[in-house]
Amino acid sequence: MSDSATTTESKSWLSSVDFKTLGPAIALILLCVVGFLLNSAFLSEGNITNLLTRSAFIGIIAIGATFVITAGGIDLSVGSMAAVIAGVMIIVMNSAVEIMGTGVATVLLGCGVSVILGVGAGWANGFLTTKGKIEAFIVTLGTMGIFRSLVTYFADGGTLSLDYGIRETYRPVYYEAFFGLPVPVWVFIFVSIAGWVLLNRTAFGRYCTAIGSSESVARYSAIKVDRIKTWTYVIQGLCVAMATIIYVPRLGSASSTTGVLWELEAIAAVIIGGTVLKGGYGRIGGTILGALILTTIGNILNFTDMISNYLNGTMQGLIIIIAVWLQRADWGKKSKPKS
Amino acid sequence: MSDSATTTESKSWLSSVDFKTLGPAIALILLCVVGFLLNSAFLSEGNITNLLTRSAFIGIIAIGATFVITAGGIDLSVGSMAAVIAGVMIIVMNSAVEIMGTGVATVLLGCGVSVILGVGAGWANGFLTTKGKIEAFIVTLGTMGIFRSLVTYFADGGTLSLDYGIRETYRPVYYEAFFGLPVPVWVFIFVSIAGWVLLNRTAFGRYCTAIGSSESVARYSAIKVDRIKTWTYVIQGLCVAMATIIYVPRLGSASSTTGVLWELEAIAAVIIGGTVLKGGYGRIGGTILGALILTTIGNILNFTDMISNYLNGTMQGLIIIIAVWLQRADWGKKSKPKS
Amino acid sequence: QDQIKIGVSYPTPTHAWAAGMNWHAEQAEARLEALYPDVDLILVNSPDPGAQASAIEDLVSVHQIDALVVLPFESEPLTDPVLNVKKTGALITVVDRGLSLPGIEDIYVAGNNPELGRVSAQYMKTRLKEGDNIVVLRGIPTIIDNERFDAFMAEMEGSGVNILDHKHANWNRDDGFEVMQDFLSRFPDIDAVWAQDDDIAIGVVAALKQAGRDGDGMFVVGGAGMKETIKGIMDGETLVPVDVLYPPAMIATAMDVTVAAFKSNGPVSGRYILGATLITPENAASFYFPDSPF
Amino acid sequence: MADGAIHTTPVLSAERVSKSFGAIPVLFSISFDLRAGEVHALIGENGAGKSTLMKVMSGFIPATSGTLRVDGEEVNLPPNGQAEDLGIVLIHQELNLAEQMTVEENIFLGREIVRNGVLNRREMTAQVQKMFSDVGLDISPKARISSLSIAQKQMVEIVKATSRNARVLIMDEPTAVLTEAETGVFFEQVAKLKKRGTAIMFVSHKLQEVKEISDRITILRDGQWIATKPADEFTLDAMAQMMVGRELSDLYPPIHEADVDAPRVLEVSNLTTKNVRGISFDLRAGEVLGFSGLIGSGRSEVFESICGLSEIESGTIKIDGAEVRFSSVAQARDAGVVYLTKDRKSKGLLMEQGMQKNMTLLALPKFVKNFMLDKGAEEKALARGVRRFDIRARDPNVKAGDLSGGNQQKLLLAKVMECNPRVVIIDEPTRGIDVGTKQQIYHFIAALAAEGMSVVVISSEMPEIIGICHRVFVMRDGRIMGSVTGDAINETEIVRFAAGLKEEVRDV
Ligand SMILES: Nc1ncnc2c1ncn2[C@@H]1O[C@H](COP(=O)(O)OP(=O)(O)OP(=O)(O)O)[C@@H](O)[C@H]1O
Ligand SMILES: Nc1ncnc2c1ncn2[C@@H]1O[C@H](COP(=O)(O)OP(=O)(O)OP(=O)(O)O)[C@@H](O)[C@H]1O
Ligand SMILES: [Mg+2]
Ligand SMILES: [Mg+2]
Repeated sequence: MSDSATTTESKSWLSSVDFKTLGPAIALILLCVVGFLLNSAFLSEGNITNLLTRSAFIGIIAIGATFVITAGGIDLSVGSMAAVIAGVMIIVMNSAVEIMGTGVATVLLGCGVSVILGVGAGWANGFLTTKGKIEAFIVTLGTMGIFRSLVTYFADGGTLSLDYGIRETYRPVYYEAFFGLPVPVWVFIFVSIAGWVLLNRTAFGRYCTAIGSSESVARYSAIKVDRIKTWTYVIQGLCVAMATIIYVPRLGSASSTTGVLWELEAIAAVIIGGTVLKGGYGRIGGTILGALILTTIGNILNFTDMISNYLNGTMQGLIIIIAVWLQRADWGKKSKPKS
Repeated sequence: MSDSATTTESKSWLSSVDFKTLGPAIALILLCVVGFLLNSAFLSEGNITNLLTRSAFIGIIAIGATFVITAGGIDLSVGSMAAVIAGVMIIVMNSAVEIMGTGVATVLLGCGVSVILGVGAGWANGFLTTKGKIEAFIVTLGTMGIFRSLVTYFADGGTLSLDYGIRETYRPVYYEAFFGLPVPVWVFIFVSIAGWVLLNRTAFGRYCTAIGSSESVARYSAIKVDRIKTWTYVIQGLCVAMATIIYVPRLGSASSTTGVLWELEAIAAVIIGGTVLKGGYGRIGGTILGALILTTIGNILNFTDMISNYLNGTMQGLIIIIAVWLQRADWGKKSKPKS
Repeated sequence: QDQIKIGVSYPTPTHAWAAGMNWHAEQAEARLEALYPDVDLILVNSPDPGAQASAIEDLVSVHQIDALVVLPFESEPLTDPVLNVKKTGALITVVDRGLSLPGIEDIYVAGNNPELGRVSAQYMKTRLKEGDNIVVLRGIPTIIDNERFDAFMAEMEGSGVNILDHKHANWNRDDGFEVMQDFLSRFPDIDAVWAQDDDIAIGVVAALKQAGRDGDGMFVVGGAGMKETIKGIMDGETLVPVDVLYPPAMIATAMDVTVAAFKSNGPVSGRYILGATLITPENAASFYFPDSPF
Repeated sequence: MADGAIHTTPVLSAERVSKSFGAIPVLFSISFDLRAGEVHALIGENGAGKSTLMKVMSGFIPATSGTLRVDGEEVNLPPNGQAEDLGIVLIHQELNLAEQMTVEENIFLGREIVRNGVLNRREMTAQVQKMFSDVGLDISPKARISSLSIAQKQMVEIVKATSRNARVLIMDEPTAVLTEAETGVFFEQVAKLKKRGTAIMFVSHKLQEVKEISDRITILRDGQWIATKPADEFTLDAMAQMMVGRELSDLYPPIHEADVDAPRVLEVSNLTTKNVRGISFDLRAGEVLGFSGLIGSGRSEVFESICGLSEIESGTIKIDGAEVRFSSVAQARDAGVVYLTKDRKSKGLLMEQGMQKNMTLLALPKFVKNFMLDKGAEEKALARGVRRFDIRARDPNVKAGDLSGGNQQKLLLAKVMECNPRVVIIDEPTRGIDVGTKQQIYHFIAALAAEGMSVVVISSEMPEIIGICHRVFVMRDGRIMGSVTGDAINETEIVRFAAGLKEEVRDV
């Protein structure tokens, strides 16, 4: 009997793969075909590398968002958080130059600051949500405004620029490649694997899912709901910190426009990937595909001048809707009872 | 026996008023006190009128959003929708000048176009959400991009501006006052009352609440869930159309920056007012207070130069969080079991 | 009335140019208020046109200003609100972007957007020959961007230089970087880049360096007059050899003139159009303000 | 009673109806008919397909094959409860009320009384008030559903259904969460409806009451039709036997004498919370302690507060003589005290998740090896739970919400038992469970006690309290009225305490 159970298991695993994973994957493949047809340079090594590197930012943040959303929360503050972390990192590193020079130590200090700020900001979001009993939407809308205005304040409305000495030391973190892949892509891969394991293979991930499914059931099942929820925001903060660490060496600057709308992009990546916005079901693999899809759309639009620039937003909107629709449609499944 | 039930009831009604209605009201009163202390002109008739008139836009849109959110949906596209409706209205009115002149007929034509577009756009959002089975977040994120880029396209990247002849005819809709209150405030009052009646005194309102509470329960009660949900988006579209009708005569133009972030403001107003983001509980009265709170925050910040302009966002964020916290805190209630 | 109240309204700085403008405005406020104890300048910034209209209403209803210095977010939407201020009898100074009805402002101080495009194109033509290829990165879709772009295209007309494509990079470094990366993947042969703005140019330069395509006489023309860019020009940088001025200090000029309208005996009304000077290694030193944030 | 009805055409009938979920068949060619003015009971083991048949017959799910007839006419019932327009009303096994809405709003949901386009709330409230006073219910029409106890919700659900003037009323285990008193009230309603000519189809696992009120009984087993006969032709034993397909021995296990000298595992004195006052009792190793009382008497609250689920105002709790105060369920669990909720839908199981995730959720730390979840061990745990509690799911990947009601209850039991507690508190252990499994559960509880574990059984079913407990405490209005021990445990004694006719003077 347990035998037959296993076969059914693997079958239904396959079929669940069909609809939930293949959806975004198909969308991505279609996009790539379109890109290639528009311009064969789309599949050039250089472009693929650019694409992956760009996806790394949004992807890493979206992996954090997957936890928050799976546990039934939402974080609108990530873009602003990235901006303020980048700003403070730059200020700290610039002022450390005099004492510590422009070596690796200063860069590490900057990274340390980033992680501390990310964790702290995430914790603040989590604390206000759980202990303050304020809706996550409101808390993070508030902190979004706060972080954004803080970075504007630090930058005096303009741009904070990294000292040119440190920039030289820090540069490789964005521009170097190992085994053919740029460092940000490696970080993305690492965070993805860590995120996948955490969500699918640890008690913590199970708890996130349970809380997103039903907070009261989770509470009756000995889960420390507030603590786990706070942790999801901390993880989100940590992911933002990582994304920022690889973002800063790219242009060496932060301003009040850094990270604008990243929150919507990250949430969109998560949901395109099949995670349910109301919580209880999260997919890291889907999130990664979602981030790739979003970046690819932007990339393709830069590869053609067939459409008016002004209509980029229209194309983007249409493709996002279609990508999700591809995934929701019950491919080949007979119409099932509505639930 | 039934008597005692009634008294308990009325008591609990009172206590529910305490925490849900008084919260935002207290926040608003506190804000007004602060405003008055900063500058006594805050309570001048001119300023109060300005405040109310300004709240009208966001307030009217937020009333629509109350329906969408109560029924468990979300609409991120309202700001862009307002922009594109304003744009098309202007184009239509401008081109009607030649045939119809600059009289009231042209303005009415514009208003008609606005309503048709609002209803149409809302219906599209609703249709994609219900029949396309795509999450409302994704649908409206998509249409947000689409509407925004369409208005940019129509304006050719610049600004669409209303013919000056029509402007003269149309002007009173924003600037005239009846019985001491400007027209937009009257419209706001009218929409508020209509919204309140619709949500609290009609079967439709109950269906929205039921759907937001539990779609399956609603379905089992033979409620046409998809139809009602679509209607909430249509109402949202209609509200956006109304807000646009009073917005256009104010600035006489539309561009790609019109209505940016209105969606977040509208949702924030709704939630500050006590409506639950996950659906199932909506309060029009609260939404109105929420809109007033948001406008008052901006107004107060214009009143003082004590704080760096760059920190406006910080103040705004803090006040929003505190306003909601004031409302959530169990005033005087004994600590109850965590839920 | 003892105090002369002057409201100064401009968009919230969200990029370096605006921050420079904000800095100049604050400098001017401190300087003028110290100079004239009976003058009170009230600086307000707003994140969007609607908010700016509201802020202007508040300046009138709360502060009862005697004069308004306004850098409109956009011309159209602010025309009516400023007209309402005008009706209260206040003096109106408009900066940078003109209103859409003539005759509202008493004083007009502005940079010159079409000139910026034209000057950039003229420089391009001196460096490029027929058959050469350039790409264009534009700003945020607005009138300013259109004016600059249209003038640039008009000037390039008939030069034989191919404009491969133009995309919006939103006056933003990140967007400049990404759009340029994609242009580089897409077009194997690019001879020059018009980035229109110094922020975009920074992203473009980073992308060029990453792709190793910053040699062979490749050059980038930005605009505005960022101090780092000017410093580079003074140091003989070849990748960004020139810049086109669009000075953020114009707000200070406007404030000075407005105060002068109350304090000076001579007439000050009129139009002050600042040039879009081409900054080259020869004249760069005179545009370099190391203390400004921009 | 049924005589007059027998020769008329059935109001609603199913002919050779089959139903499969995906590839999994659940009903095999079932025929069932329902006549005006009769009560037709449907009984069968958990997972036999009773709820499924009811949903098919009321249009909520389409049959895979077979025909439905209304008044002899073949029909295609419209989906989503629209069959109500044809006079067919279903009360679901799982409560279907909108939690944040009020009682009145729920009762009239979908068929509000409207005057000039505006709700006539006064009229609706008055009607609800009248319905409630007719059945002697003390619930305010304006109370929010979320503030009601499960039993109150069930009564609201029943009132909602009966108020719809149905020709056919289909009720899936309406009495599962009701006490005997409330069941009595409910049966009066049924009798009234019957007189009006309403056809009633109903499911219950309480065979005694099935025999009492039904005219005909149909038995299902494993999705197959077994028998349909008039109620008086069945004996209780025959019903049980036909359902389970085997001879049932004694329902209740022999009670081993409790060891009066066994150590006290749990001692509670003077516990006071929001709704209960001055609760004192103790629990010995190897003892099965019953908690009886009317609904809302505060039994659940006593134990929820002990387990850290609700606030304690005062009082002391000792485990093995050491004072404790659990602030979270995790602490209670780690100390070996677990609580099995009576509200399996909103507090017990994750309805959207599979059996596996539900099974190990409470005991999850046990399954962590090197910071990772040990999937193998989890699978074994599920297999163990399925075996031990006889959880019958034809599709092992089914969502908990798609399990049959009884099997959900068994899964919940398995989940709680997975953490090997020393003290287990079971709130309504056999709610919605068939006789066969009930017997297994009673024996299981007895075996646990025999092994030295302590069990608290909170139950509204008098026979099971009497059948398996060593000692019984009776609560009323948030207080313990008294206790009965051993042979003194009998129905009259408990009822006298519960009704407040007797109160023991206890030294506290
Ligand atoms: N939506 C569904 N998807 C898959 N399987 C289902 C679904 N609904 C019910 N089942 C399965 O159908 C079978 C019959 O379930 P049903 O609920 O009809 O049993 P029941 O007789 O009502 O049992 P109980 O007495 O426990 O309530 C069970 O094995 C159940 O898991
Ligand atoms: N969520 C709630 N909000 C308000 N009152 C509640 C809530 N839950 C329970 N109560 C009240 O607390 C008291 C104790 O309820 P409790 O559920 O503990 O009783 P019980 O004896 O276990 O009843 P049941 O037979 O329903 O299990 C009752 O008066 C009940 O109405
Ligand atoms: Mg001043
Ligand atoms: Mg059932």
